[in-house]
Amino acid sequence: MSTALDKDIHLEMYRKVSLIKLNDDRLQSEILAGRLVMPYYSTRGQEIIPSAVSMHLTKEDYIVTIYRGIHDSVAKGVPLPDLWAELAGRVTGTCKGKGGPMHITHPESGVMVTTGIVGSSIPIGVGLALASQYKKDGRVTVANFGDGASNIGSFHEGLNLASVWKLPVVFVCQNNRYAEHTSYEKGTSCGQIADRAASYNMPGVRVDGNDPEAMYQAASEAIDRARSGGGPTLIEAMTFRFCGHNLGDKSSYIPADEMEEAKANDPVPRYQRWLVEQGYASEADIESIDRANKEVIDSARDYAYSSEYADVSEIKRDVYAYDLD
Amino acid sequence: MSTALDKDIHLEMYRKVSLIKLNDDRLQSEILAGRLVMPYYSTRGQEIIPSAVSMHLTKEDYIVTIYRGIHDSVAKGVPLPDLWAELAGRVTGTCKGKGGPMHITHPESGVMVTTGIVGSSIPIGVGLALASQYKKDGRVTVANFGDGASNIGSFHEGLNLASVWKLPVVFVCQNNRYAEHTSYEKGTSCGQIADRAASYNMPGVRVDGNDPEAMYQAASEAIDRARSGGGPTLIEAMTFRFCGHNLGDKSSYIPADEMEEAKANDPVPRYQRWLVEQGYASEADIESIDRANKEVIDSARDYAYSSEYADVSEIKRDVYAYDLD
Amino acid sequence: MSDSKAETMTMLQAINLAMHDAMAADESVILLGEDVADPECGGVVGISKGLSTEFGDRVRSTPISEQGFMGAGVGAAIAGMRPIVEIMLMNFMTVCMDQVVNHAAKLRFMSGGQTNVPLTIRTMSGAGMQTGGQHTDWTEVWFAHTAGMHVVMPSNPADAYGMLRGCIENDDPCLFLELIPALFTPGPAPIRGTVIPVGKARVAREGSDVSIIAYGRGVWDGLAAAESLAGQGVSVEVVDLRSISPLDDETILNSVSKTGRAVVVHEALRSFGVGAEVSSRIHEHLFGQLKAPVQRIGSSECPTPFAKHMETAFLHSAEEVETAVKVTLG
Amino acid sequence: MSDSKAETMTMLQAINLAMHDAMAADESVILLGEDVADPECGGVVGISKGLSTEFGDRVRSTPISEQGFMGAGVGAAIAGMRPIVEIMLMNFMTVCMDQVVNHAAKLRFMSGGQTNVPLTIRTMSGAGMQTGGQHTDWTEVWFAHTAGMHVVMPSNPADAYGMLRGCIENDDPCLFLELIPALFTPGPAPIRGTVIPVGKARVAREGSDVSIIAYGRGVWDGLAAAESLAGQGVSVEVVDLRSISPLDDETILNSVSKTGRAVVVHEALRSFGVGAEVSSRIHEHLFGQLKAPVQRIGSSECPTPFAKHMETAFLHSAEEVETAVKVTLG
Ligand SMILES: Cc1ncc(C[n+]2csc(CCOP(=O)(O)OP(=O)(O)O)c2C)c(N)n1
Ligand SMILES: Cc1ncc(C[n+]2csc(CCOP(=O)(O)OP(=O)(O)O)c2C)c(N)n1
Ligand SMILES: [Mg+2]
Ligand SMILES: [Mg+2]
Repeated sequence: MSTALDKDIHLEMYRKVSLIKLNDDRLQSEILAGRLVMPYYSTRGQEIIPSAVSMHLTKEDYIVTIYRGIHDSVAKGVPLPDLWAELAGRVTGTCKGKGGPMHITHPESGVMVTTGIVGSSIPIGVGLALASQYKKDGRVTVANFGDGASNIGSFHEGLNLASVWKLPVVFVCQNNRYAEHTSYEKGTSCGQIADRAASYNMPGVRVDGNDPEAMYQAASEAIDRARSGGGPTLIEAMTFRFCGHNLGDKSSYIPADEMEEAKANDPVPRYQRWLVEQGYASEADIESIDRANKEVIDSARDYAYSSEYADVSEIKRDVYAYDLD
Repeated sequence: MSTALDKDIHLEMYRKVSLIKLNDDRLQSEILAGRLVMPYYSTRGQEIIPSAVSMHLTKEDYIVTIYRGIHDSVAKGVPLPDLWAELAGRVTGTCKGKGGPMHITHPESGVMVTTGIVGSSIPIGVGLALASQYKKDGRVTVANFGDGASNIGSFHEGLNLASVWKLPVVFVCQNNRYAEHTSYEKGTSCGQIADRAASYNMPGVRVDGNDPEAMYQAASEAIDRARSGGGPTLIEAMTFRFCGHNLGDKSSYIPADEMEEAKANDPVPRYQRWLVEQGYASEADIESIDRANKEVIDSARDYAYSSEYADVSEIKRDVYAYDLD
Repeated sequence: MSDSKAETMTMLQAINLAMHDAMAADESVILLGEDVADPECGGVVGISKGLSTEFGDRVRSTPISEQGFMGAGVGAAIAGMRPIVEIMLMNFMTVCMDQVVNHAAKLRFMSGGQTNVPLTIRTMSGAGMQTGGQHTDWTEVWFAHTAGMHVVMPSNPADAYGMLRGCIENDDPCLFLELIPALFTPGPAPIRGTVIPVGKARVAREGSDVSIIAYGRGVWDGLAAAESLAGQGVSVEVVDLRSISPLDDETILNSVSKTGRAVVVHEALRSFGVGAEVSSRIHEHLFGQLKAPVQRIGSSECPTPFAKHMETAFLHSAEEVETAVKVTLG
Repeated sequence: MSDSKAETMTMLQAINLAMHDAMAADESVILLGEDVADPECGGVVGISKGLSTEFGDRVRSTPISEQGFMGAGVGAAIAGMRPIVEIMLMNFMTVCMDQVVNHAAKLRFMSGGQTNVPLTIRTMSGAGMQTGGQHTDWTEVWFAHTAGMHVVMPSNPADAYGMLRGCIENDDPCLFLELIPALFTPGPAPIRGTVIPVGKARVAREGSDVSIIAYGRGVWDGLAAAESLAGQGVSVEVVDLRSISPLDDETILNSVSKTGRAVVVHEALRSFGVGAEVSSRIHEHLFGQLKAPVQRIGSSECPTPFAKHMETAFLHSAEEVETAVKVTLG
């Protein structure tokens, strides 16, 4: 990694990375133990991206994310007890148990929509930014999506619209090289997704999304640009997912050497080593951050499991402003 | 215009240009006279493009076009009597009067689909080319669409797919600078649509679509490439439409000077002058071509008007392979 | 801009006025759609003429990107705006169904009520102008079958004004349907400021022998049939549903429990249409009270043909409604 | 590849076998969809496993571009291929409705019969796996309401095989629906080579007191309710529609004219669903013969909730069907 940012910044960023990683570990183990039942799209390997991006966002700023988006929600500040309660289907969850893992929503933290439809986060992000442009509220919207999403129509329409209207939005394409079981090359005709920004007369940058400093810088530039009226940016953040498309997927479609190389470069231990090398943290410091995060996670889990389920009559509520009978 | 092609090529091309232009004139006058009732999207001003493109196509090659596509159909060889009969809603029409101007279809001439939905010609063109790739039938598909269509999702998905599968298809974007009443700049974020080809790792070329030689050359290269297995090309053919979006539209949204300049460069009289200057044709030759075309048009019209209407029971036919009762 | 003091106006003017008044009353109301701003002629039929001149960039002409700007409407709605999104013709809804059905309709529920989508979608359709198979469809049943959506359709200018204002004020996504020929037909002018809430039908004509339950063009043919039948001694009640989702069961059932006979009319294809739901509900609730099975009328089961004579045969007519009424009379 | 001599197989195996046999029989049959080829695991649930290995690039994994590859299916079909296009889940049909509704369904008519679209669209859906609000919808009524489309849904492996082959051989666009839990449920194996033409219902259980008219999961709950009711002295006939468009009126009406009572069951939302059409047709044809109004059962009027207890409440159940049967018995 290049020139170092301040220690404080790094420690704050690492705290997020650690929380996302440990939270993912715990979710996986709870699911495998049968205590949690849900479809799960692990974000293991993609921790750095939202940790760096969210460093530049206020609580008021908006994000939109996708089924593989719990890292984005955690980084943006969704309280873990509410998140866990949602995943456990409890009434204390962010969405009273109605949304589940693919639809985490928490406007208080700026997490406005989590969608399960590929590409659809993009036009919605455009709309949030449009509202900010009207209201002049100074907010920036970050719309997250995957590499596969860059081949769907919503990507094209959304980026064009954001550019024509010069909206305060940043498009973060988390390129983990696979869309379900299909490799980047099989589905995507261009060498890099960042190049597609040219089609919209928009700055486009490919960055190593697993490099905290590079990611931090790229996000900083794009978010500053958006906030200062300079319009949208497309960031292609290169990363990798270690745990398949969803839990249970053995990643058989990923060549062994690719997987090995990726694992050797697992961004979380690499970041830990770097922090130590850089003199920003001792191993004990890191352990202590991790331990604190684990406690937060444990208590979130316990809160969730001890929470009530919503009454089934809830299915008649929130369909419309009024209750159905 | 640059280096001249053979006289024969030019005369054949001019014959098409003249036929399209005179046919459009006649359609307009018939509609204004109340003898023909239909929504009409004039192609006046865009005659050169399909005249040049179709020079490189066999009858077996496929085209897909749009509501503003009668020029494409005429250039590809749809017999005028069948075309006119369709526009007049007669049973002798290409589609028995069921399709009308926005859905001209004539597989015998390779006109496979005319669509009224912006952008949708593109994926369908991709599919025709896919069939040719499977069958190894050597056919090339030309998918036509407008500048406005380059902002819709189908454009993006279709071009990406054609590139990934290296299909024998040419995308001809007829850029007449307006999408209904919206100017190119208001809807399209990039300087030129041809640049969007880079998003699909596909050759993209902007050409003066009103210049017969330039258009002929660009089409030649793209169609050769497609036919020889070199994959798709995006051609952005610059042109202008003189008669508004549809008949009755006064083009009030087009600045007067833009309209004036375009009219001063009307490609049809300009082509006529050039043919004379080039020594390829005398004014008498041109008149004689035009006269012959007018006769073809007149007799097509007469054929149409003297044809029968389909029995109304036709609405129960062609919904499915079997007739409804 | 239209003058509300005029005694009559077209539905086009009424809709223009409703958008105007809503925008004047609430600055969170915006309008997005192709060609909607004044430099682009205020829409293909001029329905938003004057609005961008008065309200500036709250009225925006969009690229041809229905997924893009419908999604933008959804996002802006979540963030507190009240967008009106115009989809030029109903057939073009097919390119942005995801944003409507998977997002606008569901976000309130999926977020457990934390977000809501006060979005009004306006679109028009209707056969009769020889525009062929891709410009005339009525797919309202798709949206009525989608939990979280409201669907309404006015048959006259006064209702159009009040119902559009009702949609814009509604806190959930509403689909507001415009019958193209109705846009150009004058009728009694609305009283400015009237808001008709979603969900309320209207008895358009009272009668005692048979109920015609209809919306949009069906109301026109229903009223014409009723008039003709009155001359033949048959008293027909015409219920203008106005709201398709939710259906106003009370008004429908009140009418049919009085008459014991019903004909449902809409321009959408007969099979699997809204009429099937209305018919089923009537049979379920008034079984034993009905004097005849409910008749359903819709367009023929084919794409809209281009040629005039086939297009006319494809569409329903007042005569067809009259015949159906007579069938219920035995 | 599955062995047809086995006595039982899952619907997944039956569908795999049907695609295999169709591809072996006719080289114009191709398969397009996300992840469908073997390097991509033969589909998310492995339903096309082995096909690309045997048939090469006639099986293609696509980018996530449903409009693109659905359109490609339409274009290829016009040019003489018989594409099977897999849309991973039915909710994703929302991003490619235009190609299906405005093109596949209409091109034969709009071209006056010069072109046709022998396209088979396969997609799956169904609640019960806690996948939440955007992965479980049933929108078959949208397509049934579209002239030019066929819509079918099997409830068991043998039907799935024959019906899928029937769709692939059909010269018009067919939507073939797969119930996710059914894919993994074993049942009697198909006889290879069987082709069940579109449009034919099947009496799944004979009975004389009440008819349950259902498809998909509704057949399962219908059969369970019938079994339970048999123990209570009620003889229930279960009609598995299999074909939703066209409906097999003859089989439906034969059954209900025998029993005089009917309950329609589907997993799609009750309101404005296919059940409304079936109910309306029964009332229209058998008015006076019915002993009770037709009952309709569907899912609750909301998006599918995530939490298990709410999801269960949302879905219909055999008990609910049983209760509805008892309602018809008074
Ligand atoms: C419109 C649509 N098509 C297909 C799917 C099924 N699907 C879910 S995730 C996914 C892969 C997405 O890949 P990518 O965009 O790279 O994101 P990643 O999962 O790798 O984070 C697909 C095809 C979907 N959800 N929506
Ligand atoms: C999906 C869709 N949206 C909107 C329309 C309405 N519409 C018809 S033509 C047109 C403009 C198209 O412009 P362009 O692509 O430049 O083609 P041109 O008409 O200029 O040839 C629009 C918006 C449509 N037909 N389809
Ligand atoms: Mg990916
Ligand atoms: Mg144009």
